[in-house]
Amino acid sequence: MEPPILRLAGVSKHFGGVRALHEVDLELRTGEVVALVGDNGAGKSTLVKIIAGVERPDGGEIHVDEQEVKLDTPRAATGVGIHTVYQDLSLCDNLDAVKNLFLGQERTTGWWRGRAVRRGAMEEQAKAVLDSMSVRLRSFTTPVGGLSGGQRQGIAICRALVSDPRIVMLDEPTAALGITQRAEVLDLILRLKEQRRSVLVISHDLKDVQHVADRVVVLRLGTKVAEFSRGRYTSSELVAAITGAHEGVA
Amino acid sequence: MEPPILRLAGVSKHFGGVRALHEVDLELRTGEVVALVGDNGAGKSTLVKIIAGVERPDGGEIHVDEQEVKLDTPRAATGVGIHTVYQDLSLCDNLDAVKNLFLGQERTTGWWRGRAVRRGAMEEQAKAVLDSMSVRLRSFTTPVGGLSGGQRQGIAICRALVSDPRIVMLDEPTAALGITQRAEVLDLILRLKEQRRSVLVISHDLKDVQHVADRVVVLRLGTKVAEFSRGRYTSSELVAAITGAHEGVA
Amino acid sequence: MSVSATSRTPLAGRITAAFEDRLRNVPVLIVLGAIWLFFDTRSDAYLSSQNLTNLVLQIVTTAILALGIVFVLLVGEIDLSSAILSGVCATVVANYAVTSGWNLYAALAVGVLLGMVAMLVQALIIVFGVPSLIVTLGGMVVFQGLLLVVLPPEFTVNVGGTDYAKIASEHLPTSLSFVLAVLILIAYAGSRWRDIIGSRSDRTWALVSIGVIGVAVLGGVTVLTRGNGLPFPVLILGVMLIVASYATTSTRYGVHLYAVGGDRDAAQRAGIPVYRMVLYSFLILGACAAIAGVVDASRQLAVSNSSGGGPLMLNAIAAAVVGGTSLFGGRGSVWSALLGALVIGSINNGVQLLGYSPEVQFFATGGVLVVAVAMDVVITRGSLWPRRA
Amino acid sequence: MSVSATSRTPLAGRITAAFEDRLRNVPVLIVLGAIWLFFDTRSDAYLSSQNLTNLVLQIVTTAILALGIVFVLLVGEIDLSSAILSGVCATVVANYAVTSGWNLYAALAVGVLLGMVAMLVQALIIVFGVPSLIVTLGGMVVFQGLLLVVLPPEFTVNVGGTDYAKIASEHLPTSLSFVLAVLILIAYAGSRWRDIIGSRSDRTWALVSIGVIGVAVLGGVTVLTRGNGLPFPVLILGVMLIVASYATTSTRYGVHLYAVGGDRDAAQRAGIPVYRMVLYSFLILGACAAIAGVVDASRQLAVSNSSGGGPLMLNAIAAAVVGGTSLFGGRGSVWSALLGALVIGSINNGVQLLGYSPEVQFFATGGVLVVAVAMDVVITRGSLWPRRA
Amino acid sequence: GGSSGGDGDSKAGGKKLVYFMAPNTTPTRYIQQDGPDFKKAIEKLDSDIEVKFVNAGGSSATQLSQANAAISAGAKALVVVAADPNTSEGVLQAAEAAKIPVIGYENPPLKGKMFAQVVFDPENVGVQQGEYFASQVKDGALGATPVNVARLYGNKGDVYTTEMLKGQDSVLKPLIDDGTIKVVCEDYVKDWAPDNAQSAADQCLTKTQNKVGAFLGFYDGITAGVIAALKSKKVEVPVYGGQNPELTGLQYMLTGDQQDNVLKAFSVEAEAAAKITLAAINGEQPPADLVKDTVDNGGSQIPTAKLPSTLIHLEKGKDPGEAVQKAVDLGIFTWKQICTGPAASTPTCKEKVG
Ligand SMILES: Nc1ncnc2c1ncn2[C@@H]1O[C@H](COP(=O)(O)OP(=O)(O)OP(=O)(O)O)[C@@H](O)[C@H]1O
Ligand SMILES: Nc1ncnc2c1ncn2[C@@H]1O[C@H](COP(=O)(O)OP(=O)(O)OP(=O)(O)O)[C@@H](O)[C@H]1O
Ligand SMILES: [Mg+2]
Ligand SMILES: [Mg+2]
Repeated sequence: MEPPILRLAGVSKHFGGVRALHEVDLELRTGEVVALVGDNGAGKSTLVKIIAGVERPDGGEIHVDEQEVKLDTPRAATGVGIHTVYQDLSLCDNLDAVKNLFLGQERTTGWWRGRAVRRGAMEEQAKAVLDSMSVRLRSFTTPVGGLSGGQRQGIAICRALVSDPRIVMLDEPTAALGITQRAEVLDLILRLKEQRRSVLVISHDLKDVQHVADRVVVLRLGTKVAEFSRGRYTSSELVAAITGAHEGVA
Repeated sequence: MEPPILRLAGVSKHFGGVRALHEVDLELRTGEVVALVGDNGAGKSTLVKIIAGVERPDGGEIHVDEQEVKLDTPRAATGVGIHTVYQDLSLCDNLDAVKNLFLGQERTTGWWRGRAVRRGAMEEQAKAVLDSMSVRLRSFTTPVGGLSGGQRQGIAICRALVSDPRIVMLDEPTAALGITQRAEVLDLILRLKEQRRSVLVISHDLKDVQHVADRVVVLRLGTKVAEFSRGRYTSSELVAAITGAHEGVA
Repeated sequence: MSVSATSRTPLAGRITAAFEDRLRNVPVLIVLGAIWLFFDTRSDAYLSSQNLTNLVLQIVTTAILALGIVFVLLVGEIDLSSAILSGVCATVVANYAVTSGWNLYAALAVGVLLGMVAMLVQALIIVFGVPSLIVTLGGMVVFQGLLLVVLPPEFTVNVGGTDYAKIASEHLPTSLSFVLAVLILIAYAGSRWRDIIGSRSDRTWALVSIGVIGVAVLGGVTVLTRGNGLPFPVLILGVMLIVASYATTSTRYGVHLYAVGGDRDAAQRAGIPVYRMVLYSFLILGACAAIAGVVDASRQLAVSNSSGGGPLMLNAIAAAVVGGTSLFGGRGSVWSALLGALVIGSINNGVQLLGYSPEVQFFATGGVLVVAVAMDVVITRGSLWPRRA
Repeated sequence: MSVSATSRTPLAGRITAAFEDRLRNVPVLIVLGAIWLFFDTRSDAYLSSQNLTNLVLQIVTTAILALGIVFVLLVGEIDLSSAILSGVCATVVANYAVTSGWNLYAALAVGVLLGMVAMLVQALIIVFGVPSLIVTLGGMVVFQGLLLVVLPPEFTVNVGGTDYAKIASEHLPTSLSFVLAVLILIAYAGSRWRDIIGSRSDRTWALVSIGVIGVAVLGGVTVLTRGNGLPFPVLILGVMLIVASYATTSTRYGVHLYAVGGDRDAAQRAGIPVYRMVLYSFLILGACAAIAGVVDASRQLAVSNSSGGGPLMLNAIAAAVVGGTSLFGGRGSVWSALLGALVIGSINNGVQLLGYSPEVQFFATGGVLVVAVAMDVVITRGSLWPRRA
Repeated sequence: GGSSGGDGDSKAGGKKLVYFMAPNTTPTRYIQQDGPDFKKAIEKLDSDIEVKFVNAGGSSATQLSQANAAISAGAKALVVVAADPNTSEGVLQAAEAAKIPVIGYENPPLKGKMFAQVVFDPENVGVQQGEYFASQVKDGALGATPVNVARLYGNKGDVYTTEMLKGQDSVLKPLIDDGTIKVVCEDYVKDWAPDNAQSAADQCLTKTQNKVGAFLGFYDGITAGVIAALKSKKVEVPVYGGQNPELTGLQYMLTGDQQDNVLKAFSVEAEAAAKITLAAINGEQPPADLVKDTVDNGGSQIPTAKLPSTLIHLEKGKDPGEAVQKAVDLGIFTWKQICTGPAASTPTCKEKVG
């Protein structure tokens, strides 16, 4: 079997008195879609933030391509090809949609013009990308702080499309989306898989999870309590693992 | 027929060049659950904010108990018995869960002690209320800025339970919630209805909508395009109205 | 149950968390201790009872003004005008109490009222939508003019030998001071009574904190009453701090204050009268400015065109920030006014005591201030290095 | 299609929206016009070509410093040390250029380098985690000491009659000034060329803005060259503003600058080197401070221990804020430095011209400042009253 | 730390501590000249004395703190230049309570007891400036009367400003009243700062369309600002009213830009203060050869040493170096210091320093 592109071993994290993650192991292979599920406060977002370089784990190791890495900063994570769509979206409210979409990966001219941004090119690509996700904006120049919840989430997701990452992490990407957009996101995940990219997706919608995920990892109170492969579990097994209904059985 | 407790007539709202709402009419009766649906950016949240006194409409009238009212400020809206759970939650990130839960409606001693807050009583009630919604916090003293997305949404919803409103508006209340909590919210809506309170709920989950709503109002691009009563519509009719699939037919 | 028992977490993490929460003031205290130690090794006189009394009297004005500024910072505003305003109020009080021979309390009431009205006017403009930096900068300039207007033609009022001067020079007898200190401690212990008998909060924690505060209060009173008793300005500052502490931590007003500073929109949506809270903060600052001005004038025995000038304004703002209050609203405590003023005052006092040349004094004052706050930052976050970005 | 055609909206709404966006500077300009009109009715000399030249020369120092401060405010930091630093840099340049007889350009390079290094040190401490208010307050005190150290024993260097003095007194010949102005206009029109031929933006809008800016630039040059040509300091300020404007609005650096100020966490998560952006802002401020100091010294024909003191620091911060830059980061433009400095300078200039007594000068200066910004607020939000809360 | 701060003998190897308390760093003379001169003078008189310098940064509150700190540190005497004489009674009371003698210096504290004080009387400085200016007007050096005069005063409300103004006005008031002098602009210069003086001069020239016959200032910093304004406009107007002096003031006399200056010899004042301080420490009376006057400072009768200040001025047809030579003779600046900047190329300097 192909070695995992991303491997976590015994990752732990505390916030003051709260144990958010406890010795979590996780593997992600090329072209694989893994879903991370769990109750509210189970530690899913914390795990994503650790892989994204936003939070630093108290203990444990992260391996990318079988090499141990220190993902101290978001730049480090981007550097090894990890792109993240955060639950809180992490948009700059004072910038417009186009600037947010390309933030940190602007299309620019050469240094001799001071790396001027190529607004025209960016607007065109933005249009195409947003269209492909059915995100409809009425103006490209309003700061995104004034956009609707779904429009904001759409922009956050589309950021993954203008970069070329090996691993995409999506933290509840469909929470605020309308029905059309939601379908587009599921489609996007499958398209990413086809392109042999790896996807780690968090969702509370178990139907969606069963639809797209090759493997489902369940967290409860910061601990990994179960892992299911596609087709090898029933909905009720999944629910039981999440809620801890048959405590000690799973 | 009983007169509506809340009636909107011809409400419009523009943001700079964007027409967010155009001549929207809406009625809400005592003990009725109305769902507001529509695509991302359709103007649902804007409508809720206008009723909540956060945004001022450019035109149109708002009647409460058949009396025209000016809902200029959130206080004015609270004054006539409207409680709102916002899509962006509107929590104070620097305060802890208990303070957020009771913000603006603290339990206090008399003025002779300077309206000291009764922390003990508040903590007890907070525990009870959060339990009833299956919101699990690990600490009552962490600022809510450090809580998970679902925990934050749970707190925002529970705020409705410590007040005694006549009208409750919920803007995508289940977006970030886990399966258990999501069920609790649907249950909450039905409980509110039993208590003869009126509920205006926004959701992208059409199954939930069909389950709880007596009436469904559909917005598209700021205009009200359809209204359905319970049992008088099919899922596909609803989807068509939202997406504008048979433009001009609905 | 909503709150699950906290699992064991690494000790370092628990300490750091506490420093950010209920032990928020401890890092500043450690820094203060370091400053004292530093100067003590360089001058024998530094930690003498006489110099400590000096120090406390020197910082009272700054601390009272900083207390008012904390309220304004907590709602996310800023102020540049209060120092000059303090001079204006002190002058008006001197005019009435000394020149016109009014009853001192009546004159004081007029002064405090003037401070509050002046701040109210500014606060109304701020609430109207003009940034507070601009309003209070304009206010500062206007009050400089006002100071010249309210001063008599000889540009000074001498208050030496009058009742006015007694405000700073009177003492509370030593015995009474101790009675008062014990009463305060009993009240504090009483307010924590429920924590002690109940199980809601950590019982050891409550007892330890009562013990520590007891030692601090009684120790402080012992040192400060070495002379003739507790100096009046210290009493004024103490009472103001205790009232402010109660109001901000235990009342509805306090919750709303932090809410407005933390997220103004969210507070407004929760039905909190945001603008009124902003006005209250400026009114409190106005009263603090007047009191600070009067105490200062009574210490200097005169008012003049330089009253309220000099480094007072920046020192008061810096004191609030050094003590841990955020410039961006919603974070900090009223004790930061005292602690910050102590840090800044201790540095200035020490540097002056050593009698270096002006250059060296400047270097030492600026350098020690930055180093002190840097130490605070390191202790609070529990790590030497920030996240790299 | 993602962007649907905008439906017709009420005119008032469209104007307000424009004022918050691409016409952001128009309200300040209206206010400036009102101030000029006000003083013009009170003094014939006010709008004379001589006084306007005076005015512009008086504000150059403030504007250059404010420009640097805009960069620091945009990343959400603040600075109190740059005014004094400008005095230190000016002194060092004077030492080398006048006392030691170095080549002026070499001395200038050393001065600018010193400004940048001094700011870099402070910025590193800020990035380490100490609030910028404290670091730069400490820096201000340290630089006061440094100024005493770098000054010669006489504490003053007179630069009158040297090359140094020419920086402020030289003029660009009138003909060359106009050539330059036209070149700038052509470059500007060229940068909007795509808007004019394409349909992406409003074509009328592009043409109108070119027209308005053309009239403003040529008119300004006409007025300012009435004497012997365009004063050098104006040229320096102009070039700095144009470069800064290009950098902040059209380059990747500019996008990142606003991102860091708008939401530091989000910017960091997008892979922007946040700390490096903060350092850049302070480096720019350091260079601006050095240039401002040199221009000021060359205008005053001397450096002394009062260089960089007085109201310069607060005026520069106020200029940035009056011009529309937010104290909380992420909002504002480099032009606010010029416009704000003009507003403040016009008030001070007018008040002095009228020859009132100091009290009245104080009242007028403070009052007009607040009224001016209040007018700006009202025009920008398109309504007299704020939301009540 | 020690338990009692009153006994400072244990400190500094048993040396007797004297604090020289400067008001701020503008004007420069206190840290630049008076302080060091005082130290030199008193240490020559008694090598057992250690002088420490503090600087109040312009704030009376700071100065009071410094006085308290000095007392804690065991000072034997305080030499005080008041940060603001009006609000320095606190310093005097603190010293009195600790039984430590205070010697007022140049801009001394008011309304309280002091051992003695040394001053160049500011009112007298004003009179000297006024008299010379009046003589120039009467001699017709400023052209036909009425002469248009622009007056720039010090910081409004300062004791020094009030006193100097009293002096200048005592001479000029009659001339103003009889129309010989027409005051076309007058303004107080905030904080005595050159840049404020410069913009005040700018505005005056604009207002009068350069029709100013003469500028009369209060101090060298103010005249320097005026001269900068004149140079930037390439307008030539005689400038009077220098005082102190600052280096720039003497340089501008050499270049002919400034007409006069009132010299206050720092070393003389410092030496006098040193002698008086020594007497105070030793428990003696103030030396009678120096302290001849008594001045009521509003709270007490203070034995006062009034030192003579000297007015120097340019004269038509004479080398300005002759006037400036007096400043050099008094040890205020050396020719090497003066002959820098714009003065370096004057004939006088070419002659003096080659
Ligand atoms: N910065 C923080 N400070 C304190 N506690 C935190 C912080 N971040 C997370 N936590 C706590 O860690 C736990 C895990 O949070 P996390 O956000 O990872 O949950 P989650 O699984 O993403 O939940 P949700 O489904 O609600 O998004 C929660 O109990 C939360 O309160
Ligand atoms: N403050 C604002 N400034 C500018 N435009 C705004 C502002 N608020 C809303 N809009 C615009 O108004 C339209 C309606 O927004 P609204 O938030 O009401 O949508 P919504 O129906 O709630 O969508 P969602 O399902 O995504 O939450 C959107 O096009 C949005 O961009
Ligand atoms: Mg989460
Ligand atoms: Mg919405």
